[in-house]
Amino acid sequence: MRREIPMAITTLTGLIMIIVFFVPRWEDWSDIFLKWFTVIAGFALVLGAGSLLLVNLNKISRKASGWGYNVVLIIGLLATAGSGIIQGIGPGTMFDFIFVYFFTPLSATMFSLLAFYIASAAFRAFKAKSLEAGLLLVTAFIVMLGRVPIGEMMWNALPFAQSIPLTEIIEKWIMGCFNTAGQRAIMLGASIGIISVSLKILLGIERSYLGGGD
Amino acid sequence: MKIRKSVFLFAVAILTVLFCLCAQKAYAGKNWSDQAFSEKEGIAVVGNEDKYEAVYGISIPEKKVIWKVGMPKSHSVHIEIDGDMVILVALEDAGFSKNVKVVDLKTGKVKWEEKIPSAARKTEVFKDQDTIYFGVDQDYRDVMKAKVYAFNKTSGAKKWTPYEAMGNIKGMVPTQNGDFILILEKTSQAKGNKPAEKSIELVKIDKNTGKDVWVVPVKGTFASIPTEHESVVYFVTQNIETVKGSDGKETVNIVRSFQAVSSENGQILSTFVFADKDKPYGDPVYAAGNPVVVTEQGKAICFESKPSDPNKPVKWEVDLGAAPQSNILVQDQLAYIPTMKLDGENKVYSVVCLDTASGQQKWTNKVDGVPELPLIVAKDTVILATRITQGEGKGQTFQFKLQGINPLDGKEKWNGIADGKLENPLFLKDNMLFVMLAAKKGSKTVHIISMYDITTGAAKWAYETESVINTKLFVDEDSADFGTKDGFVVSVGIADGKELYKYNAKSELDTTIAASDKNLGFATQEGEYIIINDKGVVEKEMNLKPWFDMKKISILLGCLVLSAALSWYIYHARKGKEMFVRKIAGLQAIDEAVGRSTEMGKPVLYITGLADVDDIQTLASLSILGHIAQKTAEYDTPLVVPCCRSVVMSTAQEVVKESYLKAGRPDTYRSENIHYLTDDQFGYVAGVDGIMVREKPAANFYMGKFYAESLILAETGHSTGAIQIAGTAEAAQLPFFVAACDYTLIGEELFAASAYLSKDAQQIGSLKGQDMAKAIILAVVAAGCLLLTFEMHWVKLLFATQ
Amino acid sequence: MIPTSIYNLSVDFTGNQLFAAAVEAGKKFSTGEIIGVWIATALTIFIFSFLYEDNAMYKFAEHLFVGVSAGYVMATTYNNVIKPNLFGKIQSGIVSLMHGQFVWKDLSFILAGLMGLMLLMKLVPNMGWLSRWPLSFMVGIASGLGIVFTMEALVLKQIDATLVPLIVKTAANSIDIGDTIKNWLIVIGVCSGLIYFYFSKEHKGLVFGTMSRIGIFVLMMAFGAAFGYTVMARVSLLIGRMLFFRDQWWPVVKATFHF
Amino acid sequence: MTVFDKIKNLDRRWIFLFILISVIIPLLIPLNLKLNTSKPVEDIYSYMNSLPEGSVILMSFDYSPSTEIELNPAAIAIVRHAFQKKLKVVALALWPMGASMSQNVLTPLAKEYNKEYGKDYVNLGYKAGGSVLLISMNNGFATEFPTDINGTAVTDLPLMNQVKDYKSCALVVSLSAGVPGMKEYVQIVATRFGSKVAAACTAVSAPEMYTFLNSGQLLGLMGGLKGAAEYEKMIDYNGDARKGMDAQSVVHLVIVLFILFSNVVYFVDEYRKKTAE
Repeated sequence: MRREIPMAITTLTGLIMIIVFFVPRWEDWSDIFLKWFTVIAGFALVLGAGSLLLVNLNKISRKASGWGYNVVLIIGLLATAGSGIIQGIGPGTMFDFIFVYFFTPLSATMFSLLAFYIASAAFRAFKAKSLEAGLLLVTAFIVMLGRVPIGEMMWNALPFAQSIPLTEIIEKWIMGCFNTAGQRAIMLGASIGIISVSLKILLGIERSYLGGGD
Repeated sequence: MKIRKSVFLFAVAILTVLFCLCAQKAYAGKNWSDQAFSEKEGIAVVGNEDKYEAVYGISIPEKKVIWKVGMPKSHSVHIEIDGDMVILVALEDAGFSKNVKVVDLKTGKVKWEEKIPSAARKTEVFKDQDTIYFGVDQDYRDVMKAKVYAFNKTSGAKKWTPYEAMGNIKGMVPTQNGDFILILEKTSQAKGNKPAEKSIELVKIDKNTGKDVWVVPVKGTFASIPTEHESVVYFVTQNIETVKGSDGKETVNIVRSFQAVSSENGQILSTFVFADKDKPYGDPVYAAGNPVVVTEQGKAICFESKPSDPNKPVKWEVDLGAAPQSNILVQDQLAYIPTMKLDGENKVYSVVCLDTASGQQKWTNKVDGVPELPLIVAKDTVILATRITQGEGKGQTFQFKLQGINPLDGKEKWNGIADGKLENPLFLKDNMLFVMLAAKKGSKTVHIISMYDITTGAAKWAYETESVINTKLFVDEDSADFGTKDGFVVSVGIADGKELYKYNAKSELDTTIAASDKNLGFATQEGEYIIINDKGVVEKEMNLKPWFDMKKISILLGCLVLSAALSWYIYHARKGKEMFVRKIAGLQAIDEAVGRSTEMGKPVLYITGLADVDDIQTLASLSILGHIAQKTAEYDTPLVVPCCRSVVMSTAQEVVKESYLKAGRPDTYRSENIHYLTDDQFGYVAGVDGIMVREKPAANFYMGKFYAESLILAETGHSTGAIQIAGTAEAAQLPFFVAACDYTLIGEELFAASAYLSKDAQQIGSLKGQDMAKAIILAVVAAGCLLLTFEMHWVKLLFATQ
Repeated sequence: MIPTSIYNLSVDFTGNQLFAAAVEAGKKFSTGEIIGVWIATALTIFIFSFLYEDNAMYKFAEHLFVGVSAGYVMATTYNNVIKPNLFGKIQSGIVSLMHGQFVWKDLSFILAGLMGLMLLMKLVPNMGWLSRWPLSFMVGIASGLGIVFTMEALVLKQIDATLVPLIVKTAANSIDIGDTIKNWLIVIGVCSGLIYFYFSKEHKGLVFGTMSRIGIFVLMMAFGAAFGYTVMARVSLLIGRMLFFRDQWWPVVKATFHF
Repeated sequence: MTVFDKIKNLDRRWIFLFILISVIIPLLIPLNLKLNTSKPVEDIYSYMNSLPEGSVILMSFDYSPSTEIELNPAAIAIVRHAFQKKLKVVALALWPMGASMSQNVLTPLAKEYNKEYGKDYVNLGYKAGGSVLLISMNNGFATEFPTDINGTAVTDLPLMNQVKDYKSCALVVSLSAGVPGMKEYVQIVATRFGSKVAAACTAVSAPEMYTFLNSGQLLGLMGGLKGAAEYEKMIDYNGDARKGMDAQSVVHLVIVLFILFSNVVYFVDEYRKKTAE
């Protein structure tokens, strides 16, 4: 029974979500269920915080190498969560200070690392080893160059450049045609995958999320 | 077996056809259109516009829905009651036509309906006693074409072949003999630096034949809406002229002119070009048959209606010496204009009265405060509402002043002052003037309705509420009713301003209030039509939301077709039918990757993506995690799963524990290896990067939903020398995984992976079902494209979901 | 379309130029701002140092980031979800109950709270099985929405977009060769891409062999194009980070050392 | 290990260093690389140029700080051009954060061009509603925006007595990073109400707007930093977009050179392997 009840809950909830989607009189319930979802996920954060504290306190108590960093992590966690829950999250609070001067620069810098990684990935991966890799290389090459003035200058130096503008090649043919077709094929395939997995979950065929231990 | 397959294919085909047929009828489109109300019959007609196109006829005395008419997909439905008929026009159809239905007010029976081809632009509707005329724009790529249709009101018969002309319809102006003038705007193509040029054409159309009587072209574009007055059409045009100066610099001037065209013969009676910078304020008004125009610069100009010299049409011109503040009011040959004049830094406001026969200033009366609304005349009194502002910024306070002015000498008869700022236009009924103000009271804003007696100017009462009033005031014999933003309907006694009742409608009203026999009817935003009685007690609540949303029929049928295809193969696989599955490169590498980790004595890192369990990609990933955990358990290799979501962590722990149990190694399961980091995208990436560079896993798996962080993970992973296998259905992130990982599961392959790995017959069956689904899509695309090629555009509507 | 998360996954960088504009307007820095900007500068450099190699500075920044961001998520979840959606709803439900009105939509959140508590039962030995109930509920929502939303937002929309006339006519009623070729390429591209995803057929033969091969070509070109197209946005991020030094850090340096 | 092997296994930190240098240098020293202007951007510029003094442009700030780097330069360029041409600017925002974005752009520029608030420009601030708001704004801006961003009644602002609805605006510019944004403006303000609409958007979303350009519903388009840089060039101003564009150019070039380099190394290596066999 410890497995049947959860499966029944899944199937029932899934069916309700589908039905309320089509029935305007009940459409509020879709929204309410999604709010319940966020509430439950909110409770789950207790599990997350527990896990984070456990792993780090463990390292600290074992005096594992670099345990000082784990102390930093715990201080960061407690200071941010504590100030935000007790004092609130409005402007001028300590939470706001942490957000602006700690969280934001850290996020933005982490994000900007992508500029470096995209270069190194391109250097390594874009080798014309096969026809497929060649196509990948050539399209990326054209788009990358064509999007900056320097690329246009180079293109305009070519003899046939006047008859075919570079932007048209990129926007209309590469982006509007091949990229669109490729993305669409992926999305259509993926959506069939999503529907298939969803259906299998509703039918109880896919139940790995339940784990074991009947 | 063979027969069954064909039966199945047949069923799919039937469903597909059904899908097409139903979808073609699919309705799309949230708000109620305002209700049209027939006082005679007590029937309210309301239409639910955006979501479920239906128009309801509701009898308030009978307290029930008496009829319902479906309307096709549109942005809004225009509803008009005309005698015992209701004219419904579905405006701005996203498709290629406008739909008109004329129904019987009492029975809802559709008398006739018509489809008018039109581009997604405004429709002009114009009616006379027995005919309805529709003016529509029809778009043919770069060419704008206008067409006018005429239908017999009762039978729907076309009166004449539609009138056709080039240009966009800007209006239809009725003339005295019942014919009308069509106003067209034409646009020339833009060329290089030269912007597109616009010109105007007036066309008089004979109502009986549908032929043009005359056509008059005019230069420029409209600066005012044309109006007809005593057989002359008046309007203001503006025209941009580029003048090249002596220094070669181009300057742009706007030339505005006042035009008069005879509606009888199309003759241009007069053209008056305004002086530089003079810009007409508001529309012309008519005093004793002559149009009067005031300019923003403070000139009042009166024109002859039929001047002897078309170039000198001015009857008189006076300089008010002040700028107009609102439209002119004309009453008994006198024109009243609120004005503003700068006296140094100060603004001086006054009301000016002109004698329209001579242009002579009769009187000027200075007023304190800023005139807020156009003047009104009632009971031989000109009423002026002004706003008096004190202080600046946040400490600003407002007062509202109402003045009754003697129209003959400009003397103030009476005045009334109240705190607050005007919120809604004034509402005049008999001797009562209703004023709605918002005033600050401490930290709160209160909304006040007050009633003034305009014969004495005395404020009779004031009703105060904290709720925002958001409907028009409905005034009947003994009460004034209104709806509030927090969902109440309030009724206030007209004699004393006492609250009669407050009804909780639980939702904002979406229409005005209609009344019949002391019962009030209104629609709420929750989709209910409510009728309450004069005690504020509900007589009837009608839920007008349908049970099935017709616009989603294509989604329902689509789901049914795909689910049927999937279930069919799952069912057959369960029965033991062998099915072939091709190799998927990324999945075959899993063994190799786990094996290498074991050899090197390094852990395996598994990332389930950034989404929570409400994303199917995460669930697919958790399923794959189960299989990999079984391998790591067998090989006794540590498996590290840092999670971005608490629920996912908790689930992953269960999944991995189960796999270790299945592999017979529950003792080696370490729950602390499957731990939570943070929900934040980049915080998570920083943490995972740290794990990668310090623990140096020999195999990294990225399966699930990823955003921009995909490349940071994959690049860091690569720099540590790990074998990397990724899988995601995020089309935007696939390029980075393909570039930086050794193997990538693309899109659908991610969802197929768990089926492939489980080797469970039903799961494999679902893969075959997915292929069937793809085959259906391919067939639909092929057929659809062919139909479109032969210009059968309706095929697009089958897939419209909104 | 599936609501993934209550958190916005894109980062809002509180405006560099906002700061610059304030400085422009002759604003004086408070001690808090000066300290703050110095901290931000240090953390920025710490993270960048990872590009060279893993080091103590990065380790410090990384652990701090994980801690702060987890704390951030907890505080915002408490303030934006638990407070209004759980406590707020239940409270308003109880208030109307006291007025004799049974508002089921508000009171139902008690059930959500109960499910949240059941999830925590995982921490209690022998009660762990209870945590599967709310989990099943969540997965049920996901799979229900997974079917209908995917159908609506992806399948039908994408099919609709792929339906194009195979012969495009110009206004003058002659054939528009460019657009016609483009439409053919899109239709063939989508179809061959879909055939590439066939699982139950070996990628051999005329249809499946050739088409899936074309399919993979189209996918590769799509990947290449998307990659090249994204480079610009990513470089902008780095430029944005560099402008931080110009627009925020440099004014603060001046303010700190009074020059 | 030979030199060739070293190059073959080039330490990626060298790439990082090159990228860093190629971003920083153009930011510090403008290279003023030649920039060709494109038609969609020229169209906005020449239309703005053709407007008589005192015309009003309505600018909608539909973006948040995360796309600030791409869209602020475009906003600045347009406002600059408008102020130079003595055009008046009315700003609003369909995104909550857009209101502060517009303040950042307008306040310093108004100071620079000596423009008076309320007379030369007005900031109406943010209002929720997206496309619904755009439709109801056609009935008059004042009903939807009774007060401006500072809470002053719009009736007290002289400019707003002149600007009543879309018709009184010569041009509507949407600075758009997503939904709601330019698409809504095109569909509602341009198509339904027939006003002139131009847009500036992030580079990523530019391609899908080309259909609207072709159909003429959109007057002109500035895509990403590049579009803004072109506009800066036309008004002869060297702003963040042009500097950023220099940096973009150099970085793209560096990446492309690295790719070429790695391919040369790859083919030489293949050749060596073959000859060695």
